[in-house]
Amino acid sequence: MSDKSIDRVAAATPAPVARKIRGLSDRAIAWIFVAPTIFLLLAINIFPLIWTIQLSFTNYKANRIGREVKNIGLRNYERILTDSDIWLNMQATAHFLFWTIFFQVLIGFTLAWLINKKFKGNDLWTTIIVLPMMLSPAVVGNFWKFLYQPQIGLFNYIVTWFTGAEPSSFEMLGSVDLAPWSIVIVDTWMWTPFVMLICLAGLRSIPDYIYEAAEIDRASKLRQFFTITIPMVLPFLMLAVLFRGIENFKMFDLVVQLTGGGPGSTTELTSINLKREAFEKWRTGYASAYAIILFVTVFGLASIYVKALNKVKER
Amino acid sequence: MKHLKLATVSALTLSAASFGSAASAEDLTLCWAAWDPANALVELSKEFEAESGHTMNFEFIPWPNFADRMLNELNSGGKLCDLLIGDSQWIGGGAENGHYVKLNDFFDSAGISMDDFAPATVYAYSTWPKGTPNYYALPAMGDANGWFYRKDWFTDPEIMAAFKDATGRELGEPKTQKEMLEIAQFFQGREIDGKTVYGASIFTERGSEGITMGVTSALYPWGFKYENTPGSYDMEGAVNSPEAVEALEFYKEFYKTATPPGYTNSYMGESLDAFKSGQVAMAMNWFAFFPGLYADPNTGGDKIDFFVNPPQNQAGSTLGGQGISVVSYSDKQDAALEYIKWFANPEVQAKWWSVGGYSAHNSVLQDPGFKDSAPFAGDFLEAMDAVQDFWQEPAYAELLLAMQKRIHDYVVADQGTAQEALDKLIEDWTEVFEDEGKL
Amino acid sequence: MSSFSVTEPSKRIKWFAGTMVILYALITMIPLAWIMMTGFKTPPDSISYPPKVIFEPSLEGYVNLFTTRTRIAPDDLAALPPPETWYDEIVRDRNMVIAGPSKFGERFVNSVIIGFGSTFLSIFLGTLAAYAFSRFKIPLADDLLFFILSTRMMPPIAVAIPIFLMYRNLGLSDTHLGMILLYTAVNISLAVWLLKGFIDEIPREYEEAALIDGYTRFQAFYKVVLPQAATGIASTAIFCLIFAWNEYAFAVLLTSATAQTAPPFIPTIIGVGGLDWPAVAAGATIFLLPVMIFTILLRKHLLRGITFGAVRK
Amino acid sequence: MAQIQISNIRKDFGDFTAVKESSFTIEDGEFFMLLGPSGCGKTTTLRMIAGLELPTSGEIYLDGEEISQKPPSQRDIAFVFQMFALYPHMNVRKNLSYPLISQGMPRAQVKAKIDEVAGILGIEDILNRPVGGLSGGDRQRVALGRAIVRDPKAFMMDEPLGALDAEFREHMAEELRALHDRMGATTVYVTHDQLEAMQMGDKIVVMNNSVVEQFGTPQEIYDKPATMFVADFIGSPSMNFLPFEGQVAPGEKSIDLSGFSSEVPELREGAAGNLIFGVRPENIQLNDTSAYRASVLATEYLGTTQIVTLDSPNGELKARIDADQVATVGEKVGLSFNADTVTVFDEASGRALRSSLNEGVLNNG
Repeated sequence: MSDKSIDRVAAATPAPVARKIRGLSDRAIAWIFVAPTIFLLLAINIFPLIWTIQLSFTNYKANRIGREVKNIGLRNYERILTDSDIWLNMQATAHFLFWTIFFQVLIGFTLAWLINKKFKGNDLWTTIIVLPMMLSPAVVGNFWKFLYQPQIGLFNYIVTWFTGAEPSSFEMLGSVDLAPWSIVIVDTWMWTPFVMLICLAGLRSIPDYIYEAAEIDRASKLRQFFTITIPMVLPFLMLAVLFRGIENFKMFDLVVQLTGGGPGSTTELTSINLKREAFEKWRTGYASAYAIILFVTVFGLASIYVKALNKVKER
Repeated sequence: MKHLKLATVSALTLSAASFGSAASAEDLTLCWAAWDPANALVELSKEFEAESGHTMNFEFIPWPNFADRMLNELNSGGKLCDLLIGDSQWIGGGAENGHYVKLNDFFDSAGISMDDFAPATVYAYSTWPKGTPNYYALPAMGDANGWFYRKDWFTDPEIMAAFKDATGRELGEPKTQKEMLEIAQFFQGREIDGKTVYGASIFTERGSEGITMGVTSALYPWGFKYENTPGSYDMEGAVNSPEAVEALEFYKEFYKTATPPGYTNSYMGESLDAFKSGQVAMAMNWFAFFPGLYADPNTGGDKIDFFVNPPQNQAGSTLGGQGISVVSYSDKQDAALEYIKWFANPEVQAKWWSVGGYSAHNSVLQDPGFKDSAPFAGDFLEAMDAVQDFWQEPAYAELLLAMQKRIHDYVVADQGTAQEALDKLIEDWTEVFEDEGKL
Repeated sequence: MSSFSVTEPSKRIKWFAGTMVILYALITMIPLAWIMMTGFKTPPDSISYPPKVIFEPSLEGYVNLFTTRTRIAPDDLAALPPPETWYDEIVRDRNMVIAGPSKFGERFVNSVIIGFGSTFLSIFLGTLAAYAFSRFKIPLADDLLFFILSTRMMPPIAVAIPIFLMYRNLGLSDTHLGMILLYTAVNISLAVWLLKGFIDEIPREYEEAALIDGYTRFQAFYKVVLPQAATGIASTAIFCLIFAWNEYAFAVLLTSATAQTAPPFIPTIIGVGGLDWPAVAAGATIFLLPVMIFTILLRKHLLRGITFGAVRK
Repeated sequence: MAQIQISNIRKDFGDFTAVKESSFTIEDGEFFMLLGPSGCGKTTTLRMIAGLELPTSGEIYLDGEEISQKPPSQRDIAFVFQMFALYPHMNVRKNLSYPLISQGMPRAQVKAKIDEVAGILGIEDILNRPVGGLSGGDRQRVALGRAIVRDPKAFMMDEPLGALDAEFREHMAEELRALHDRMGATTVYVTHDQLEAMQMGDKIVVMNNSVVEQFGTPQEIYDKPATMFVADFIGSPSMNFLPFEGQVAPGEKSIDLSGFSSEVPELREGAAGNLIFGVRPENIQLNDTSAYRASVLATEYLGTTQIVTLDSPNGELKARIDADQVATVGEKVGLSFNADTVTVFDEASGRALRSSLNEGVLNNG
């Protein structure tokens, strides 16, 4: 249809006229269209990043306007990497990352698999399940803090209802053993739907005829699950893990509201620690070095991971 | 150098102010924390608006974010606040970093004398360097950490008898820290009116300043000192003195054995919640909340009473409270100074106390009727006689956050010993002072 | 039995799957339901223990959310003229009078301005760039696209320090414009990627026909391409909006009063003495409603947006 | 190897009936075509034989065993899908070995079997390639290989050439038929392409609107169509339908076509009303002596033959005649019909009247 209209119009318009009224060359338009985006990213992402690198070699403090700024070389990096407290923060972050991703993948995939069974009303229930991830993490964190309150919150009473343990006998946010799990629970509650949606997209991308072929090939349902469903959803799953990994490495709002890093420093993720250094202690140079170390870590891990992902995709 | 310039500016503005305030009606913004006294100040300020023709706007920030938000505002050179009722510990930074206008010349010309204010408050809220006659704020709100309790429970004959049985003492306001712990432990887990209740709610908050403000209420009565000699930054043997270790261990014991479950990250709001929901027999909090608590229709009135932070080796209370400063980034400094002049007026100060603010003015505090004007007024005077404050250094935030971490790690997260916590604290603080070039 | 085929799950499995998913959905809704319920409790009910599931609903939380109140002595209260409105009455019952409106309205309006402003800008710039990447040969296009995407990986705090310094110097701190620009910069990578996917799917022939008809590139772009990409633009816009609507870290660091959005504000709603949970819950509820409505309306487009356009079938 | 017997099979999808009661038998070793336009129910029938759908009613016998309600894994039937349905995340070898490993064959045996099948299909060199990058023909071979490797009782093929381009299709069709001849396995093949069906099939079932219209060898279906649909669907150009009104009785050997008496195979049944005289284009000759006159509307030259479109008293018709015969547009010509190839239809029912030509065919239908 469209082919015909092109032909018709082409025949009707004299070539030189058409060329003249096109106005600007495509090349010029391309640059006009792309430039604002690139400029914005340079100004608000790249330039600050370079500035951060530069600051990371100084003892600058942004709240001390008159103070002399000295170049102190790699001293900030040295201090950070040899600080055992920071290594503890890294461990807390790793714990948080690993378990949130583990549970989100497990529950998210299971849910997607169940939803993909196309029961009646699955659309409605999917929408309901997805709601938590649409909320503001800060507000969510704040309210979960309330829910976790052993005396007046709901969480402990629900646990009591299932286990019979006295509600005031455990403190989700206050005990060193439970607090790291409390933040995992909330993050899992909030972001499992995200993993679920990606898995669902993966499951829906597997055409029915593949399963029919497997059925004809006499593969049992179990074998189909492990040799077809899992491998074909895997690229999607890995993508979900990448997104969640990056996001949770940056995680700040939810945990700040929930525990503020406590008790002690048990849930002080690196991002919280960094915020304290940068905007509460105002050790700008030191915090810049810290930020660079984190950025390089995320970027490095993500690049390695993306390579693995591409391999899986190419298979 | 910058200070000099600022001083000139303020000198100019003050002359403008004294020449006639009606020059132009300004829109002033006053920043403070969001709490009961702030609402009282709004009421009070209506008079100023009527007198001066200026309009007052208020920006009140909740306590947990107050320091963050305001210091951020100052550090970004923001023009949001013309007047700031900033926390006492900010005075060093405010002065050294040029956030606050120096007020000496203005005080002189406006006839405001610092001798009219309680010395402890002038020292704490106005001066930098500490104790020198360099004023960056006018004492606006006296405050200290105190206690309140369920008078109805304390006077319940059954409970009193049970207490006597258990301890051999009469139940009443504690006279020492250890007595207080005993009372709290007595209530811990007790069944009253069909509910399990607990001893006391204390400050354990990690994020801003909560646990430091709580633990210093134990440290000061034990005789804790920041330095061996004031101004020397010589902390070894002071910060980690045997008394300090004992006090810290005491606070941990208090936390572990006499506080309601789940109050692991609690500050002013949580402490009030615990009390109002009937969970605790006693609670620690700032005097600033006491008028509100007393007026509360559910838990106030006859059911509540107050006491000063009990002494142990000596009397000691943690200082709260704030002075009011003029922000140097403001374009309306003259109008802002006018406000301070108005606020310093003894009549205004008297009214300030009557609406729920804690005046620091001698005319109010030394009034013979003051002690009986409220059930907590006497306690307040007593507390203010023995207050101590945290570092007020420009680097106070670094010092505070280090203490928050070390104390919380020990008290709440059970890491290490009290001795280790304080030793580490000295290390952290030494590092900060080295960075500052003061060591 | 009659309509069985091998890829169609059996009734029993469907029943099982449905039950499990509904069960999960119900459990996952508990916290949300609790937030909404708390909004209708009185402050004492909200902190009662054990928690109250059945309670007498009250609008006190909503009244407290939108007002600031002053406590006055009962004697003075009795001397006042009788309350004029139902909300005056609620407040009087607590020995207080309304002192004025709270900041919630302002914060909410800020959220709207910044959320929609940055969404509009992201979509505007993103559409242009996506169109260019989709239709023109741009040198190093793949590298540029990867660069755009990689900015999304940056932890916000990593650039927050210089942005803070930069905004301080440029006077952009605590301004609507500053926040709009910042959120646009964060969102634009998502916008470009999603929109490029949508525009790639619009056949080139449409614009080519328009070009030959005598339209300029610009005309062809907004008269032919834009209408075709409308759905894609709408769903991208939702994702940008949700981010800007919920963002917290930058809002805390870079705003204080004039441009502060609701997320940093809601958790700190303070009653007269202590946290006012019903008011917090009321604020949370009001703040959640727009995104909930969007989510329900646009559920069909969720998948596409969420997978970053990586799923293109 | 196996015989498949379909008996009164029916499939409903809710209110929609995909296949109405249908019966036919596929003999052992036959290359059996299921032919019909899209949506006629042929694929559903095939899927029911394979077990991908279960019939609503009716039986399917595989070597005498009733299997209609069994899952595919218990039927020993292989299936080649229209889109090949290769497992995209596996390489060729893994695709081929999948059915063998599924049934628990030892590794060594699997390898031997795959090598054998790869030899048969000529795909030894691509065994370790991912299936993503393969050409259409190679995918087709792999899909076939995956079916063959199991040595199933029967093959089901759902338009297996549909995804290939025209040129390659013919080549693959030949290859497929040759493969079948070599292996002799019962094959059921679904297509909508009548040429493919005629070219490859031993037997054909023509389906339309969920029912079996006719079932027989290609010749029978071409020469002796049971219904007007079959007559029209098979052959290009398709059979000419000349409507006439009248009455015929059993035993009659001619009919009256607009006053022209035309011979027909001896009728075995009578009918009255609107009837159709059906004759294939190649069974019409231009014959100046004939009294049945028509004018030439157009000619279409096809090399050895030409198609002449004519306007007859009973409507337009097409004749296929030798290319060297002269037919000028506008000219009036006489027409004669090969009487023994004519089929008479009842227009209302679309059914062919039984006659000496088709009685054998219709009886076994």
